[in-house]
Amino acid sequence: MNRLGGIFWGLVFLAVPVLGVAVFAVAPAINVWLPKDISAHGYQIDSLFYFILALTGVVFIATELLLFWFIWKYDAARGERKATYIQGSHTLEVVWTIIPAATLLFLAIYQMNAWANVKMRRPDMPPTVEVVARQFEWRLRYPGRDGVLGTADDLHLVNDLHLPVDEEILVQLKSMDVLHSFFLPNLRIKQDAVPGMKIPVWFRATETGGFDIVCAELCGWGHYKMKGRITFVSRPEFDAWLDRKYSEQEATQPVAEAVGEMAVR
Amino acid sequence: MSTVTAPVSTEHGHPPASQHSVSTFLSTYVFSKDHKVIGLQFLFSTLLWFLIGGLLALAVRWQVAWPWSDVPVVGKLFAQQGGQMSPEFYTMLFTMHATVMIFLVIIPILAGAFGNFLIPLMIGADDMAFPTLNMLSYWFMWPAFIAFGASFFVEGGAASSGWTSYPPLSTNVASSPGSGWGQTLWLIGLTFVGVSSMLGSVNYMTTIILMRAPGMTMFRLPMTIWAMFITAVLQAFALPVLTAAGFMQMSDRMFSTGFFTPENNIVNNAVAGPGGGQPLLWQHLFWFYSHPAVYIMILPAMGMVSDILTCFARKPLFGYRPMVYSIAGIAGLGFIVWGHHMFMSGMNPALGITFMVSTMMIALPSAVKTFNWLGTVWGGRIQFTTAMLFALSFVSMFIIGGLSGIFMAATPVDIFIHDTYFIVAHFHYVLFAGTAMGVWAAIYFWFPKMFGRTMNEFWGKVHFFLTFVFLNGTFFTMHILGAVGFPRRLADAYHYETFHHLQPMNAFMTYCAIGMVASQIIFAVNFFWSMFYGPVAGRNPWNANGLEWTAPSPPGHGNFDVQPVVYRGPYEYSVPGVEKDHLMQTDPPNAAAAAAAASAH
Amino acid sequence: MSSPAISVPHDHGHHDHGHHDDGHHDDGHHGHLKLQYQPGLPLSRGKLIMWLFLSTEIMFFAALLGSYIVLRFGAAVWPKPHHVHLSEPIGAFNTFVLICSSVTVVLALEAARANKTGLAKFWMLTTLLLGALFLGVKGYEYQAKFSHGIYPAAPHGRIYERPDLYYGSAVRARLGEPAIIDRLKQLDDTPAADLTEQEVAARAALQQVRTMVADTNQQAFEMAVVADQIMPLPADGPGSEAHGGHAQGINDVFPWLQLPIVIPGGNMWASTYFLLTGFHAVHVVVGLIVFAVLLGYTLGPKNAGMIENAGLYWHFVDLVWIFLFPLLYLF
Amino acid sequence: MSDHAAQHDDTAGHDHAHGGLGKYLAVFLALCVLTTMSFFTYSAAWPWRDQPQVGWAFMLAVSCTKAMLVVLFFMHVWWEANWKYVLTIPAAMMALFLVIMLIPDIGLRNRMVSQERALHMARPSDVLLLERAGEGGRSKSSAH
Ligand code: HEA
Ligand code: HEA
Ligand code: CUA
Ligand SMILES: [Cu+2]
Repeated sequence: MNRLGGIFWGLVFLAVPVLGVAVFAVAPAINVWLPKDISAHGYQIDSLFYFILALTGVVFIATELLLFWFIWKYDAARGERKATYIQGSHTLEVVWTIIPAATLLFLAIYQMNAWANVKMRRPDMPPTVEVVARQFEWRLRYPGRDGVLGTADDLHLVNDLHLPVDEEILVQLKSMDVLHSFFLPNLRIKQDAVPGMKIPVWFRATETGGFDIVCAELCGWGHYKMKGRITFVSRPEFDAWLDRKYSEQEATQPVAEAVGEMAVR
Repeated sequence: MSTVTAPVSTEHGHPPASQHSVSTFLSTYVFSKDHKVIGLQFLFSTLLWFLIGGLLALAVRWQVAWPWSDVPVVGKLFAQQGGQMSPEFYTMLFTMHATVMIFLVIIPILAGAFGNFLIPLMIGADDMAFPTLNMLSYWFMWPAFIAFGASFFVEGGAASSGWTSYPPLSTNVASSPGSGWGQTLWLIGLTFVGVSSMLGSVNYMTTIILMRAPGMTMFRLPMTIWAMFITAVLQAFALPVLTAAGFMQMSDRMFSTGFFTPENNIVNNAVAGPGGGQPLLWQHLFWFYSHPAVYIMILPAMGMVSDILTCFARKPLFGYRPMVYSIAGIAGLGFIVWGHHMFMSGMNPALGITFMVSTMMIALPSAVKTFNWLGTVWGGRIQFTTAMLFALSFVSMFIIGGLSGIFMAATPVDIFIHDTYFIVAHFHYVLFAGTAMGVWAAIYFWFPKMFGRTMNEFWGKVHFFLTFVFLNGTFFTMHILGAVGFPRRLADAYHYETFHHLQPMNAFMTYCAIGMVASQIIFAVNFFWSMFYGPVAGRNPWNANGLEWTAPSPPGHGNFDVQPVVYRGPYEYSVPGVEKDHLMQTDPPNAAAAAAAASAH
Repeated sequence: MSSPAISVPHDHGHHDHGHHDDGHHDDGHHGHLKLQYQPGLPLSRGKLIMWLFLSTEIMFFAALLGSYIVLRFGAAVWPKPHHVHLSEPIGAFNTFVLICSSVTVVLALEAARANKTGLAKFWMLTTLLLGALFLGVKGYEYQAKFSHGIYPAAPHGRIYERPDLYYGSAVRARLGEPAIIDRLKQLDDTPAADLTEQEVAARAALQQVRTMVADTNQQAFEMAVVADQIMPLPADGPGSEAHGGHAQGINDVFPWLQLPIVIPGGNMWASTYFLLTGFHAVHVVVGLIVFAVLLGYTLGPKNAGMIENAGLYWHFVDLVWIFLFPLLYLF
Repeated sequence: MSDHAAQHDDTAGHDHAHGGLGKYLAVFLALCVLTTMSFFTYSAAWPWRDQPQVGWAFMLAVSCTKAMLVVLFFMHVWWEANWKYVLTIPAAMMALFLVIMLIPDIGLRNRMVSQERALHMARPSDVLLLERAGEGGRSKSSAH
């Protein structure tokens, strides 16, 4: 193997951390990055993401650079030196077990709070809306004028979820048929809908606007097109919208009734 | 250095050749009980499936980059809509891509091909403990090959509920219209893969425990053998659970039992069956196997890479015992982390926390391994053979794949990135950039032992370079796609506002994937050409020191022409005060004898 | 490497002669060296692999049993054994049969080791017969379930979970099948004198059921009465007489009726019961095949290892049953 | 099979001294007695008739004892080295762990149950209903 071999391969391996970091540096600039966060809790998730990115980034750069350095430096073509005969080092083993252990343990404990906020500390309130996933649409049920879900005056809609901004929302998530996943990229929410289970999902939006509802669990051939929209509006607008939808439903009662039947059964 | 080659081996190989040639041909090459032949049978079968899996991946990539555009060349074959892919076909594609890659390529190539070929040779045995069982473990793969292969051609097409096969999608025939046999064949195939692996694993354990050469204590075993041993333990304990779950799913499909369906499960406006069960039960049982399985899919590669790194760094393995313990640690912890695939599944979130903590902890033994590999390369005399390049890239790529695992292990972050391309990036880095690179390293490294000839180094390096570049081009980009939340398993995601601008990026990845598959032509040609015309290799072309290198290349029936006796550990490279830069495991302890042995070579 | 220079350093005692004297392999032997091995564990390959195999079997049954346990104890209602025509004495008898067979197989081993080949054969044959007896009893039990319509099957078994509207319409649907209508007409036309007392009563009950389900506006209690007439659930708790302890329903008197039945929790019960006992039975069948093969050998000390391994497997099958019996029959 | 067949049990020597008809018969009797003991929970003398859990625990204890007897004596573990525990104990532990981890999601699945599911699920009240129907209905038609 000639001298060029070591240099060349060293550079190839050096390209990994260099280009790797470059990709992550460029990505936000070309808008291939975390979508805009409009939730009250999302910053916790994003900052944890950045924290882990920094942590793993350091480990990544350090280890890849070491690898490059060793490849560069210890190329056999560099002189007729014998390899160092070393079986290992007890101290080193301890060091590189303890340090990652401490880091990871810290990470594990540090994140528990964010997790609990999103999945465990369920707000004590009746559901704002029920979302029932079904091949391949999102069926929505608002409590109607009496404010109670499961009564005759419930409002039934499909795929078009409107919610008030700046308010705690509790979604009751269900599925009729197979698994689906209620994914709101802009709210950092994802929860599988499981047939036979009713799963609470809560969040609070801080901005108005329309956003995607994505189905993130394979649910059959139409999985790719199981798209919904979630729209956040101010409370008055929301009430007005609700009223309008409600009268629309009343005008077409029989149809809506049938839809309702399906959703419950 | 002696160059005792093929002639010797044939002499030892098949003595009764002259008597009845047809039955000998069958018993030597087809129904052979010789571990080497079985290993090669596994190798050829899995490489063939690797090709199929790679082509399926290309079809997947095609659709992701240019949804609904006519598929070139093969488009007419599945002409549902005149060369255009249907969405259900897309679901079959990635399901079968993953199934083929995992169950017919990576697992059998590691345990089946290299496990079979290397275990007896590296521990100094003449064969496996139970050659007939060993043969059966290969032949039990065939029903699986046939079942998976046939599933493309049955009514309604192949299985289409992902390789994870979550019910009720998978159990409920009505939920994917027309899917009568595909999923059932998938389950049948899985059962046979399971039986095959189980037969293999108990056999390997028995062989490694009882058939080591004199002096080959457990802590003189090469890392490859340790890895194979612990992989076998993992398989033996984890696989039966999947087999049991598979039977339950089959019964749900065929007898409408309801292990995995709740009451009143309405699919396509019809109640599916009595129900009474719970979809999460499948997920738990599946991941109880399939998480340990991801380590089944990487530990042997880790072991082989350790051996290759030491050989071409001409250095002892840094921290042999910690390396052994960390493999055992990965295996042990591997059994208690399966829930990290289910953080968003509706699993009890408190349970999620326990799984998160254990998942974080499993990075520790991996850290130990990574740092010890770096320690091994440090201060070495690195020879840049193709095998070494692949081994180095294994380390480099495994770090990337492993670190992305930390993001997902963090439950809050996983809320966002679960089921996005971030996950796809993660597991292709560990599976393809990790294990497959390790497998290539092993192929280039042990090829001389398998066929008595070395592969072409120049073309090997070209193959390495192209694969390395294209794989990073394909898979590294997936991380940032995942950061946008780009969901996996979607035939077309560009109609979402959030993702509509990502098509050019996907096109880039597809170009790279095409390049990656195309580069394998170089490998295939090199492989077959070298089998017949490569430079003849001696017993020990790399000056390595394991037992397998004391046997002829390729070894004859019974493997060894001299009783191997082991006097030292497997990594005695560059021992100070010894003239030779490596001491074989069989080299007697005193220096004089070592020198004598050196000159005898 | 100069081979004569190397001599094997130690004598490795009795257990590492370990070369496989595999019959199929023998002809290849003259070709190659007989290798010697480092002492590993003090046991033969056959025994080691059998124990390893049994460890995998532990996990297999752990998955099945574990699923059963969580499915069962998570269910709101689980049928009592009597609800599903499960008979404890029959189960206990089968337990006894398996225990006996476990004893006979060790006796076969002892006899073989003592070179009493005839005796060994006798015990082996006894084991085989006991195993077959176990299967026979199992088959009889299955038959009892099937004949009552207790099985999960596509598209529907005959088990309904609750006496509700769906159940009512299922009974109505069954009664409305053309073949059944004919039989019913025939039954209605039969003079009472041609029927047994029991049949007359059942016919009256059937009449009641038919009117009750015909009315589409039934109450839950009425459906419960219908279900009770078709196949009554014994109200008595444990301790009552076993099979047959329940009153005869219409389905029992007129087996051709095959009306849907109500067993709360019955579907999941049937699923798990057949799953667990089915896979256990498959293991028994495998064991029987092994014993049948072994009977072809001379059962002397030379083959004691084989008997021991087959025995280990058989004891494991027994072991699984030891847990299945209380979990399925007594809990 | 032929592979197994090839294995002459060279360790047989260890076992010859042990076992023996008497011991096996004793174990056999113990097993029979234990099996019968499981039925004790059904007898009138059993004090915890309204707490089935106690009976279950008792029966499981009996089963475990039986299992131990079979493993120790019939499977010869009593007379042999402890290495077998190296395999079976981890397997048993993993099996137990699996079951424990299944409890929250499957064992307690009714905590998160949806109304649609609950509506179609059998309930204890159904059993009561059926039992009541049994008493009333059967006395009316008096099939017996
Ligand atoms: C060979 C296969 C393999 C391997 C080795 C791994 C290794 C790991 N995996 Fe991966 N994984 C898969 C294959 C694999 N995985 C597959 C196939 C899937 C998807 C299945 C599907 O859904 O289809 C998956 C999915 C998956 C998920 C689920 C994601 C989701 O669906 O939401 C998670 C979550 O925790 C995870 C975590 C991890 C972790 C923590 C490791 C760890 O073992 C990694 C440890 C290694 C390192 C961390 C790097 C080296 C260490 C250092 C350099 C030390 C310093 C590091 C720190 C201090 C951080 N994996
Ligand atoms: C070992 C596992 C493995 C391997 C090697 C690969 C390899 C590849 N995979 Fe895949 N993949 C999975 C396992 C694997 N994958 C899994 C588990 C999933 C999840 C599925 C699911 O969601 O259910 C997945 C899903 C998946 C997706 C996501 C689909 C989706 O979610 O919509 C994509 C998309 O890009 C993809 C692409 C690729 C590509 C381009 C390759 C390329 O690297 C392929 C390159 C192929 C080759 C290089 C072939 C080489 C051929 C030879 C070497 C043979 C030579 C022949 C002779 C000598 C005879 N894979
Ligand atoms: Cu719904 Cu995917
Ligand atoms: Cu995992």
